[in-house]
Amino acid sequence: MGSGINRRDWLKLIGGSAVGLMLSPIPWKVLDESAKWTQNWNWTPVPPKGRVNYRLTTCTLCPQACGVRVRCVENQPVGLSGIPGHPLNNGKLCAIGLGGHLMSYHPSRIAGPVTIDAKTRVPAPIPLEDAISRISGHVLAASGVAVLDMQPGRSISYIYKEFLAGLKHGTYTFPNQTDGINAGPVNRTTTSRFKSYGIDIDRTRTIISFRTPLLDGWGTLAQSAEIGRRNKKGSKAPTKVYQVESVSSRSAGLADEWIPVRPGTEAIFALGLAHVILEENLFDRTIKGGSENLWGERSLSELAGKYPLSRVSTITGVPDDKIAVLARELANNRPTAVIFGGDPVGGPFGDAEEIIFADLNILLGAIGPNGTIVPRPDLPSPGDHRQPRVDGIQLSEVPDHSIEVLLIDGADSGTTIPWQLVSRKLVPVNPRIVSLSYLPAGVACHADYVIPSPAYMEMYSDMPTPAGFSRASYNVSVPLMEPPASAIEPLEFLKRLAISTGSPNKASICSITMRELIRNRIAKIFELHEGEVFDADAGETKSIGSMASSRELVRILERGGCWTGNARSRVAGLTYKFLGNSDYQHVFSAMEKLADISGSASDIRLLPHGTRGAGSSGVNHPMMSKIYQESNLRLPSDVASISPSTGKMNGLSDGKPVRVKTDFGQTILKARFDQSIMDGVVQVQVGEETGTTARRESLQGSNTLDICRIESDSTWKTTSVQLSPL
Amino acid sequence: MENNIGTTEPAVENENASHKSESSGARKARYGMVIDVDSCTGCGACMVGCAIENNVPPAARGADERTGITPIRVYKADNGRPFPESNSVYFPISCQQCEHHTPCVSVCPQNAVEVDPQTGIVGQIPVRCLGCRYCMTACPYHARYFNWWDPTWPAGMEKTLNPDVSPRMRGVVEKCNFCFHRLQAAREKAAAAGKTEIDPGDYIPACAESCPTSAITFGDLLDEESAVAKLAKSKNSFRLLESLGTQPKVYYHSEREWVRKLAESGIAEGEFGNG
Amino acid sequence: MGGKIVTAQLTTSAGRPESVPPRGKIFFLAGLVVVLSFGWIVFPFLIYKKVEQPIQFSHIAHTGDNVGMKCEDCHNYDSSGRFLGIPKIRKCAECHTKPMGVSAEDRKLAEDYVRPGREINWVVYSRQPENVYFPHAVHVKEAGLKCQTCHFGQSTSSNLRPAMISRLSGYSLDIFGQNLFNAPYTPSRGMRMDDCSDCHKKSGVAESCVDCHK
Amino acid sequence: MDRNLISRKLDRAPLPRFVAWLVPWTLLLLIGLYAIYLCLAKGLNQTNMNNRFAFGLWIFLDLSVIALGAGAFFTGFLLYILKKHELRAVINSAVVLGLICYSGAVLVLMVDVGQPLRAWFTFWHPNVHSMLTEVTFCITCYLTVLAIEYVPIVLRNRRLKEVPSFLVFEFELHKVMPVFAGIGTFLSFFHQGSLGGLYGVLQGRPFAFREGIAIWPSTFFLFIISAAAAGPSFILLTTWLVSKISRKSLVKDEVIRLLARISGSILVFYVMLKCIDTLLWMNATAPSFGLTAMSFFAWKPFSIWILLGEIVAFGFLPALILFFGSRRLGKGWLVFSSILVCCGILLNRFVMTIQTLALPTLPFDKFTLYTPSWQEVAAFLFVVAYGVILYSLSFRYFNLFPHEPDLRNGKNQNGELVIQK
Repeated sequence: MGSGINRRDWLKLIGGSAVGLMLSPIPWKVLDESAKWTQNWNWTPVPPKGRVNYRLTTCTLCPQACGVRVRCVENQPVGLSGIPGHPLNNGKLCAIGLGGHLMSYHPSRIAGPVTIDAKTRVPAPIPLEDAISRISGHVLAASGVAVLDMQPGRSISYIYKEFLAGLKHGTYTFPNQTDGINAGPVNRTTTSRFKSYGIDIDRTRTIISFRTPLLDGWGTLAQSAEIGRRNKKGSKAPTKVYQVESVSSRSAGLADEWIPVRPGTEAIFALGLAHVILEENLFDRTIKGGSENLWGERSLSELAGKYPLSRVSTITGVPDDKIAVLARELANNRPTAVIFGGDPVGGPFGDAEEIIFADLNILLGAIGPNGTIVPRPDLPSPGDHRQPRVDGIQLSEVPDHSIEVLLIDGADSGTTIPWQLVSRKLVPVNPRIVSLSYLPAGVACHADYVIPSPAYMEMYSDMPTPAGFSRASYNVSVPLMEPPASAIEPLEFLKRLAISTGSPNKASICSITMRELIRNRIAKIFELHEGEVFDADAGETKSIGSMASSRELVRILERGGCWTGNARSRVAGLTYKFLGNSDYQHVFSAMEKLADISGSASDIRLLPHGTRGAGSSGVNHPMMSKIYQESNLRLPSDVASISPSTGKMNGLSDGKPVRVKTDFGQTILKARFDQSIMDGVVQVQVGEETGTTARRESLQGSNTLDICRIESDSTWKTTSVQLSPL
Repeated sequence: MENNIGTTEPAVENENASHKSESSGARKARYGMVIDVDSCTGCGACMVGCAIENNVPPAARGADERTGITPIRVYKADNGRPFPESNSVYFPISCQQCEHHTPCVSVCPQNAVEVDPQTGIVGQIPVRCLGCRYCMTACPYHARYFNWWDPTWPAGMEKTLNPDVSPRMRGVVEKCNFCFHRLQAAREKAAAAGKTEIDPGDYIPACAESCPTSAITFGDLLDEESAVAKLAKSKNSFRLLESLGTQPKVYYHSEREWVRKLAESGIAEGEFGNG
Repeated sequence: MGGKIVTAQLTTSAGRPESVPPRGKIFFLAGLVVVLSFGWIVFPFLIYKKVEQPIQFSHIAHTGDNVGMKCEDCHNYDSSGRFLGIPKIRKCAECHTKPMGVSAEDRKLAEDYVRPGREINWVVYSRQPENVYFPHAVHVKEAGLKCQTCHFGQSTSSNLRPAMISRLSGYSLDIFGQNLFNAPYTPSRGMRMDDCSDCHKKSGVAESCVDCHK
Repeated sequence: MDRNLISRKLDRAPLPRFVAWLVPWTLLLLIGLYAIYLCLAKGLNQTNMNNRFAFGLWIFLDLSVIALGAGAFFTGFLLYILKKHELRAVINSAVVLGLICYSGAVLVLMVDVGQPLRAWFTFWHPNVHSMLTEVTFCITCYLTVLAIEYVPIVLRNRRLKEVPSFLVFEFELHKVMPVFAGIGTFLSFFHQGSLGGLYGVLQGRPFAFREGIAIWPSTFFLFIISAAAAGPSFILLTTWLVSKISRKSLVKDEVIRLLARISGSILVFYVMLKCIDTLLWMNATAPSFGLTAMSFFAWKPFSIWILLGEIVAFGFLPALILFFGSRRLGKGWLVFSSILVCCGILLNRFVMTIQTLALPTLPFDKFTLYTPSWQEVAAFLFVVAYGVILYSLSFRYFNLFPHEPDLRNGKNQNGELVIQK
């Protein structure tokens, strides 16, 4: 033990080293460096650096066609904002538009062509060639082929028509126009024959809205913001807004007055207003002359006569004196506009109802020489030979079980339609559904084949006039990002299909690119020699007249510009047909039906509704999690809002799951008690689903609309339900 | 407690900044905003615009409204009346940029939070933060957010990050700083053009820029001529929890009396889960 | 209790004669010296890795009299006053489409980079952490600082020294603040946090963290 | 080996029994270790804390153990400064307890912060205005002091004693112990106080905010005093527990009663101050925010009872029992009321941490609650297990209770702590 190193020596050695260590930089440096390391973790992404530039385009995520200013780093979009001064959105974007450039990176984006197993709904990749040949096989074998164009009026829409024209039984169809004011009812109740109408906000002093998200992004962003501005206390040109709906929507909350009517009784309420206006001779004097079915037998007055205020009040649940007061308000604060529909989820009104709303418009002088509802010319087609050979029809007008092969265009319509509405048009035994979309969302979830299209900002596209806008407008969206190799443009797909089906129009279809197509259309617009164009680069507006050639127009439109046609003079010298062209009985009975539906006060009614900018597909860019998941700002589509009393009556408790059952199925939702909601009403906000930042493995496309009753007139305003706790 | 911020010289009474030198060349500013809650439709564009601008990642798997990160968050408040008298209002709440007794500044153990004497903007330095979260307990507006997860973006989406903002790492606190990087960019632009003053038009935070109804008015409260200063002085403008005396530089504006009352009422009263 | 101590000492001193103290000291010192020298001489070289530049670029060859370029000729700003840093290859391509001299580097540039249009990934000595914000426009155009104030002889350097990159933090040695035992280097000063704050204090500008940290 | 480590003067349970006793605690320790690993590796998403409950179980734990650990500094203070020599009987045990509590607290803090590797920034760039800075500095220093105070206890181990230099060292240390006790006391005063200040300064949390003297809110002083009151009670409690478990009489009866008396008298003082403070807060502080104090208690499940409970049931009741009964009443009473005292402290720290955060501040804000995740609980239990194990080892191999041998040899018949079954 004396010689050699013993334990104590070791201790000494260690002691010395310990002291040395403390006096050396080692521990301190490591301490410091490790702290720096936490600031520089290689798994925290580093933003790309480079030259910053701005590019301009148009948003295609819904029909509102907002002008977009894109901030790019080395041409990679990193941030979006609206283009100031743009006629349609005046420098603003909605929550979805702000993240449009993120759509390309959505975790659920479809990587390549897939077939989807009918049962499991699990997608399996398939080579494009096989997909095309299979699909063309189906097309050739089919006796009924249809294209469901989610956003009609685009240049590609004409190619769809052209393709269909080459088939024996081709049908071009599109979702029912529901947005605020549409041509159907106006043209049915007047001798006016324009294809579309808009609202002249600047003239309007009073707006009564039947379930239109008026202050919530309706029409164009600029328009909606403008209404909001006028609607506020102390504004220069005040516009009063009355919101008639059963849903306690955001517009209802912001309007001057929210008139909550019992579910589905909006038209009856309108009839009540008409009743007062007729009774008290408050209607617009200009209609005195040529008008049918206003007085006497089989007339609006007779119909209104069936609905005295007392009855209207019992049906709608609005006190009768209130109805009378409102009617006088509307009549005395003209110009007034009646707008209806446009809830992105709630669906359209039936034609009978639309006729009543149109009548109210006529009575208030909104459609007429000094009206607020103004006709709007159509945009020219991309070329004469592409004039539609097949006429488009609304989805509701397509005969049931007539479609064997359905092509669904993946464009974002901003509205959601129940799958039943589509499926009832399909043949009962294995129909083939092809979806051209880049996300497994919306109706695409029901497809047998999904052909991934380029995302927004990845392809040329054009945007026709958004609903409600008082003039014709035209915008172009240009590609700012490389689409993934797997993505295939709808036009490209049609070309392949035209070839493999040996379509007689294949030559014409294959002869053109999207860009040429759009440029042709711009040339046609230029030939109109009317209207003006907003130059986003210069931030100024030029008249078309001042331009030398269409080339300049092309340049401007391809850089976020916006063409707007002249304002049309209001229609004069019209004859009004107050019960429309259809047989009057139809209107009478439809109203009676509504009266019955809402008759039983005891039953509970399901009200699906949506918020603007909630997207139609149910899958939005990942950053929407801020609104749906990381805050309670908006309700995801699995929440059922109920008034506390209704909830308790049905043995539910706040925050607990509830079984919502209709005659058409059932779904499990999360009950949410909200005292702002009418008794006997279940409000479900269809739109974003929770956790869509995560990748979807299977394409289950079910939402609450699937259990709604679809009426014979293709409406689904309200459905009777039973609630029970789980 | 007096609420005279913006109208008089606030930096004097700001103990967090007063010890700093006042010697810088540029004019002293007090940036603030007035949010017109009557115009707010609760659409959430500000929340999304902010998140994208500031490289806030989308929700991590499992994140919810209490663990998510929303530097500006829109709260819904209602008048507590049942249908049909019920009425609601939306309050977009970002960091309120308290001018006085700034609650989060004095508590931070390692000077990761401070009030910038030049602009009055409360700055948070994530790389200095050790994640003790004391500042979060100190903030009465719940305007501070903790990175419970490593920030992650869907594959490829990191290409869309804003180069002017550095992403935060897991385990630190972050909050709104009025898009300070935009002020920096404006200064840079001015400097390059040989100017000492920035063009006010060049500096506007992402939330204000993206608000579809222009409910947010932003600017320098010390500039008597600015729209924000005028609006802040309106009799219908108010601030949240004024009685705490923190003198926020974010004002709210409403013509509706019940809304103003609601904000005055200070702490909510009632039973578990209401409010 | 005290008694115990005494006995204890007796036993030990009896057990092991005075060989104990020196022996112990030696071991103690041995440990001390070994660790100290390792810590001060070897360790610093261990945690930094030398990173060579892809190309030996000579500033003086460009800024010297025969060419006489200015810094801004290559390192310039974009329209919004944003500094663009080290130029992209397209800048070099303006002159170096084919080798201009005889040097190997010169050929390498022309053949390996300019022709294929490949970017040169330089190792930037002054690369700041992601959280640092440094506006060149404000410093150069507004404050009127010379490039040399921070970049020293870079403009006249004839070759590029290898960069020292920390294996732990991944940061360049040149940007270290005055931190714990930053030994044994004295790297070219001018880009450390303390250098910034010193200058800022002197000229009395930008007093708060957010001015330089994003 | 084990045998020769144990002092001859003490008899300890045979090794197998001792090991058997350690096994469950070690298991707990390992589970906790895994939980801690999860939190450090994956981040704090492993906990159930959230942006509203930025502080949770762990901070509550820290506040509590540090309050209970106060026994170490306060006993040291009484013994070395005020020369209360009877307390020499428990000082070692007190020091070990203190060391356990403080090291445990620091350990949990390191897991609690989001960036442990940067924790040292607080020393490098301290913000002198922050109570947390004060806490960090004092606790770190005091932990060092405790470690130093622990050394002589270790050195007096039977084997280590054989190393003469150790013995000398221990002897020297002993002489300077009063100095350390002094420093310890000073430091403790500050961080105990700062922990109270932590909440008292929260301008934004009217429920916790308190007016104060100079830079210190009243909670600063209340925490010091409450800790001083709880410390002796905790020592009393642990001593009793240990003697129960080890079936040995460890200290003389007087010591127990003395501890009770000290705890009692301070508690009386504390409760009075607490009442005054509460009244001030209700009638001056809260109204100055335009709030009625009662509005804070309107929220279920926290009602006014939590306040009354804290002051009466866990305040006055034990205070009076200990103060007046410390001489007469049976030890059962003393133990019982010292349990009350400790619970009182826990409740107080709970209210300050959890209730403060649960209460809404914004008008349209919700009252929220939070339940810890298993990782949090496990980490919590880790500290408990660690404490038990460290104490058990110290109790076995070091002489924590100097009088234990004499009591064992039955030298003094009267006054030993006899446990009646």
